[in-house]
Amino acid sequence: MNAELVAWAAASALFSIGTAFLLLRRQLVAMVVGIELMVNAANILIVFHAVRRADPQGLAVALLALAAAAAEVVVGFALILSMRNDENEAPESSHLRELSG
Amino acid sequence: MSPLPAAALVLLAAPLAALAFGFFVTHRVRPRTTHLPILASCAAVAAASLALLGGALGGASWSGRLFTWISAAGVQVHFGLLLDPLSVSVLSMVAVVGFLIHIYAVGYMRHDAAFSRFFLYFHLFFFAMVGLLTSDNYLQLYLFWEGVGLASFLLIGFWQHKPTARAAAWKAFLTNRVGDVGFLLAILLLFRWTGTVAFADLFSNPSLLSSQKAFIVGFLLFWGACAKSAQFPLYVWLPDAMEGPTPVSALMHAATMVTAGVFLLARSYPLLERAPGLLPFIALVGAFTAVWGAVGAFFRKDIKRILAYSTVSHLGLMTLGRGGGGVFPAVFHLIVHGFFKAALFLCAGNVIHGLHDSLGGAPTATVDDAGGLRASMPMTFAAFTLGAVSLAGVPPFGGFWSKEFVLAGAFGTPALAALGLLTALGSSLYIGRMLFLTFLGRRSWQKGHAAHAHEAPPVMWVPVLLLSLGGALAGFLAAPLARLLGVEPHHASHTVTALSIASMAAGFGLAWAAADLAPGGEPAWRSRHPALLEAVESDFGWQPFCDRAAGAVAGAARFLGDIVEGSIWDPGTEDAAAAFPALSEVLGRRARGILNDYALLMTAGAAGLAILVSLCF
Amino acid sequence: MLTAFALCGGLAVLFAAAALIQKTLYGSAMCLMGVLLEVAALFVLVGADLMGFIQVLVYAGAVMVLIVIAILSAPPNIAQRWTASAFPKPAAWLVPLAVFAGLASAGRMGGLEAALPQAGAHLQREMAGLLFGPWALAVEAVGLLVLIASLAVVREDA
Amino acid sequence: MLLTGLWALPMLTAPLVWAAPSRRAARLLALAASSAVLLYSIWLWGPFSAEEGLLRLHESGAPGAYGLRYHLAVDGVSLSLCWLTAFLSLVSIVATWSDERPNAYWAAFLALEAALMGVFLMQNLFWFYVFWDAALIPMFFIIGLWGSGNRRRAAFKFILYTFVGGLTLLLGLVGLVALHHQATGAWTWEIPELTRATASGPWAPYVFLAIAAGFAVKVPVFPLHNWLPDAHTEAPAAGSVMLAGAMLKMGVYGLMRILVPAFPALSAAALPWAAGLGVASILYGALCAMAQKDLKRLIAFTSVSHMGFCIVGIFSLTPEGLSGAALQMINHGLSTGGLFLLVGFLYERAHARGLDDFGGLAQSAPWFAFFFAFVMLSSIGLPGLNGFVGEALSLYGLLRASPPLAAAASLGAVLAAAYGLPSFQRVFWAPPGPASRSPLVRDLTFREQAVLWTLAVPIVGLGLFPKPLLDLVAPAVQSLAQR
Repeated sequence: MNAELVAWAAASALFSIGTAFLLLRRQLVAMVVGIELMVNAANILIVFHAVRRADPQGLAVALLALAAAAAEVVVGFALILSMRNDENEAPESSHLRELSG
Repeated sequence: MSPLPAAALVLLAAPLAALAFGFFVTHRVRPRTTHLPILASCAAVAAASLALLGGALGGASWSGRLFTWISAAGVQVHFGLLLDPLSVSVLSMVAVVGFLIHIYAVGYMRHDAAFSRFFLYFHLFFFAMVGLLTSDNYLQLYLFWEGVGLASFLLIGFWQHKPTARAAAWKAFLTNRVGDVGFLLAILLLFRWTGTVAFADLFSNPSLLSSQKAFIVGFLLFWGACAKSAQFPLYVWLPDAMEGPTPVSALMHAATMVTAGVFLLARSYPLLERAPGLLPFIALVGAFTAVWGAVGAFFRKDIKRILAYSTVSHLGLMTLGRGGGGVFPAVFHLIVHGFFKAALFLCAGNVIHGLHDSLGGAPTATVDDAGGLRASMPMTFAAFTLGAVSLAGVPPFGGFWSKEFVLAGAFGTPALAALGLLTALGSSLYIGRMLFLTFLGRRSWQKGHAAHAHEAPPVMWVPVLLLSLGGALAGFLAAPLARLLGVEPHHASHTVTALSIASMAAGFGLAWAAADLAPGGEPAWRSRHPALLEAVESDFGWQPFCDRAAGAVAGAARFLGDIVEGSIWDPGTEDAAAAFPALSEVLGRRARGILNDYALLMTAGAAGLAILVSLCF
Repeated sequence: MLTAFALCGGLAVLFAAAALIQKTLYGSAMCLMGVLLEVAALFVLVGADLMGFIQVLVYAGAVMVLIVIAILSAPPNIAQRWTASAFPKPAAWLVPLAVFAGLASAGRMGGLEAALPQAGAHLQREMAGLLFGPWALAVEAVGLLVLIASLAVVREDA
Repeated sequence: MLLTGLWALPMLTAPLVWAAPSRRAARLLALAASSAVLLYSIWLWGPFSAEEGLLRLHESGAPGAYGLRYHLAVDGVSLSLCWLTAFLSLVSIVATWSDERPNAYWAAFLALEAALMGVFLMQNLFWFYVFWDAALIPMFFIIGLWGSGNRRRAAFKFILYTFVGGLTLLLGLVGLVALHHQATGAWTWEIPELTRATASGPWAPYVFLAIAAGFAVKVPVFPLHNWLPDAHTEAPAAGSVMLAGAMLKMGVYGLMRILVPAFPALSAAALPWAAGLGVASILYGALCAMAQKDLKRLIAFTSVSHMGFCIVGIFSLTPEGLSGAALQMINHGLSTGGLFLLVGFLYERAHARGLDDFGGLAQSAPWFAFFFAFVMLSSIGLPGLNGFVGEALSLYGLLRASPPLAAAASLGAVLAAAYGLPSFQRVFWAPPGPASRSPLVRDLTFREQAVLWTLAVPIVGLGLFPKPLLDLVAPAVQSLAQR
């Protein structure tokens, strides 16, 4: 078994599952979940390689990415909640169909 | 070779100046006087060429370069004049005959509204021919060759209102172009194989061309000459070409146009000689054309058409002479023929002119319209008779001598000899028939018509008489011409002479028998064989075949221009363009504004791009 | 150690797959939590303890709470899981597969080292030094971002 | 700064013309500018002949990133094309003088002139392409705004077709630059450098094809010609003159300047195909012209036929053929330009251009007949007038390269007689048609005659004394043929 192979495989699988969320799931919340999965996949690789190279910069970047992802989730949910004008339905991707502005 | 004398420059400068003056000045200011500068130019050219002829008889010949025409790498062409015995002798005939026809035209065209325009075209024709004869290389000759074609187009179609004239003009130009393509290819091949088209370079060095290459070039040149000189496959334009005014026919048949091809062959003789088998082939084509033309002439009724076919026949004789016996018989016959054919055509013009009222202004007449004109048109009758006996080869008139030389050359081959004798018989047959029907016989034209035939004014019969005298006495030119060309003429044996005289006499006899002099009546043999007459009328199907070939090309053009363009290319490109809006319509229906779809497309695109990049590197 | 690492990675993938096919959003959220925790475990296993803790705190804690609140504030809609795409579903499934294939082939599988790397104790110290030293500006920027993001949830009418 | 003036002067004058206070002022300004450009371009012969070398009058800015550089220079071929452009621009402006055209019309012609000059002057592929596509814009408006009946459709067809051709060209040009980079490691868009090192490699044939197709659309070569008849037919007379006279030359010029020198081996290998297409253009254009009922469409198809001679001349890769092609460009500009002018004059009077609408004009308008016959004869290659020399040289080049193709091409001469003379007969000799009875059909005015005489001088001049022009293009042609 090879550590790098495991890290790559896990990250690739997580990332593509995240993509699948984004492409296939109807609810906006689930799409955000997919994005989180993708961020995590990236973070796994960053941390793994930072450790392998003993490079503190990698860890620092991963940390910042993690914080930024959290902020992004907050904004995303705020948007989702604010677009919810129909009380009877979960917010779905098909609700965002028309550009207005 | 001596440098060019002033007279040589006059040959080109005088017609050019006359044309410019006529076009810019008299044509605008006083159109009725356009003939004056042009006649002056003719006189100058005739004088200059006779002066040159005198010099040439003294053993001189001239050449000179005027300017560089085309210069691109391997193609170097200079504009120059070459006045050797050949060009000077033909030139003298052309200048003298042309001058006389010009004078005649003054009388003939006097009442035409487009008198001035006619003279400009007419002189352009003459000028192009003079240029053609004096060219010192093939490309320059080709320039004037095409110029002759252009002028013939303008003149044959001179009476633009007539559909037949327009069609004939076009036919003439087109047929000539078909021949010119061969000529042009020959010139380009000469460039490729020898690097030069100047006569002096080509002929002074026989090793420039191998015999096989000489054959190809010679054959292409002959193809070009076939069109201009109305040899068998391409003669079809000439019978129609008499749609133009009669002086045009005279000039075209005698001096300017049809002789160009014969001249080209004479000019190229050193080259043709080197090609194995080409000269016999040319002789055969010529002999065949000679008989073909004679047959055509015999059955026709239109007097100008008879003469036109007779020209075809005699051009065949010249070609036969070239193929069989070298330059001299052809050139000699060309000169003699120039005189008597011009005379005959102008006589026909006088007949048409004289019968003008009774014909109702028709531009031509048939032998049935005429008849018994000897009394009312004595001068024309005299001239015509002189021309006719000369043409038929009655000794001692001009045609007799030239035909002797041609036949002497042909007698080496039995087939050629037979065809030559047949032509001799045919010549006297058709010209005798025409002479008898037109001038002897009864006056069919008086029946039912109040008008009278009348003799032409002197301006019209004097030149004609001079021309026919020239033709009759042309036998005297044989010796000087032979000396000029530096050949020992190959005299005919007594057998040949006897045979040719016999066939000539037989021809006249048959003509007397065949021509039923009863007015207006069809001879019995004609009405008995309508199918034969029909076949001859269509030249045994050759004319309709050519028309069909032209029609097929026009049909192909319509197919491409209308159908292929209109229903393949246009819709092809326009529908291809319209496919894009249609595609966007189809794709647009897919775009329903769902976020996931956009994410899908974006991801697919990014993945595709990534794969492409990874494949490339 | 390597076996544990592989086990955690495999579990994370399993949880993610489970999240994808859950009918309810709650189910997805719970599975996601599993993924996040397994990722934290992966961090700890390579010796990046601090990253692991922060992963648990921020993701498995704060973000999960946010997700649960978001789900709670909307009515449940269990009937529809998949999107009504204009494209045929197999085509849509192909794209994530292609992404996986592309990523997997891009990585140097079985690359440099077979052994699991371990972060030395100094590495996290150096990271801290970086964050509060030369990278302070970036840290400040991210902090500001989080602050602004938190403002986003304030309702307009509040 | 000698050459910049050639394109900058019309380019800068164009907005002034557009903004001119009155139509009269606008056209006066346009006339002044185009005459100035013509005089200036002729004057350039002096400085040009004072220099040595193939490309002369170099003018270049600082090298920019990726080898982009403002670089102008001319050789004999491009200088003669600049003269042609300037001459035809002036002719078009004078010829449509009486029209009450808006300011933008005159401005568009100056813009077009500037763009064409740019194409012929630029020695940097990037700028070359910029001007190449810029030339489409004024022509699009000239056809679309001031054309006849079906102008919208024609304008869109024109711009879409030629723009797609332009994009293919762009692809090919970028490919050429990339090939050069691959071979030498340097990024450059300079035409002299790109053509010095010949491109090769597995991608070279595709790049060659893309560039050839891009230029072939503009020429146009047989299967890619379909935009031309509509555009020529619907454009206003002066627009057709510029389109046929100057714009088609861009394609031929591109072949000579870029394609052949950059890919000499491939060009030689492409000879049977390229010359075959050229011969197909000659015959197809002539046959289609025979079938046309609309004078302008007829002349448009003759353009296809004549440009075919340029193609065979170029791809013969012989100095004679290339000289012929260079000459044929100028000749075609003069004679086809002249024919379009004449038909334009006719259309102005009778608002008809069908062959059957006219007839008998030789009686009522003799000068018209004279000039039409004259220019038509030059167009069908009567020796002594300009068309012959170029055609004969191109044909000779082809004969050296491939005799059977030359024999086929020479049939074009027969077909030329078959479309040229009947159209003349129909309009001028045949019985009068509906349009020629109109009292509006008068003979040429003094202004029109003056324009045509100025065309007639080079037509005869180049027919009898083509030597100066042949000498002018000879060095360029020699260096091209030796590659």
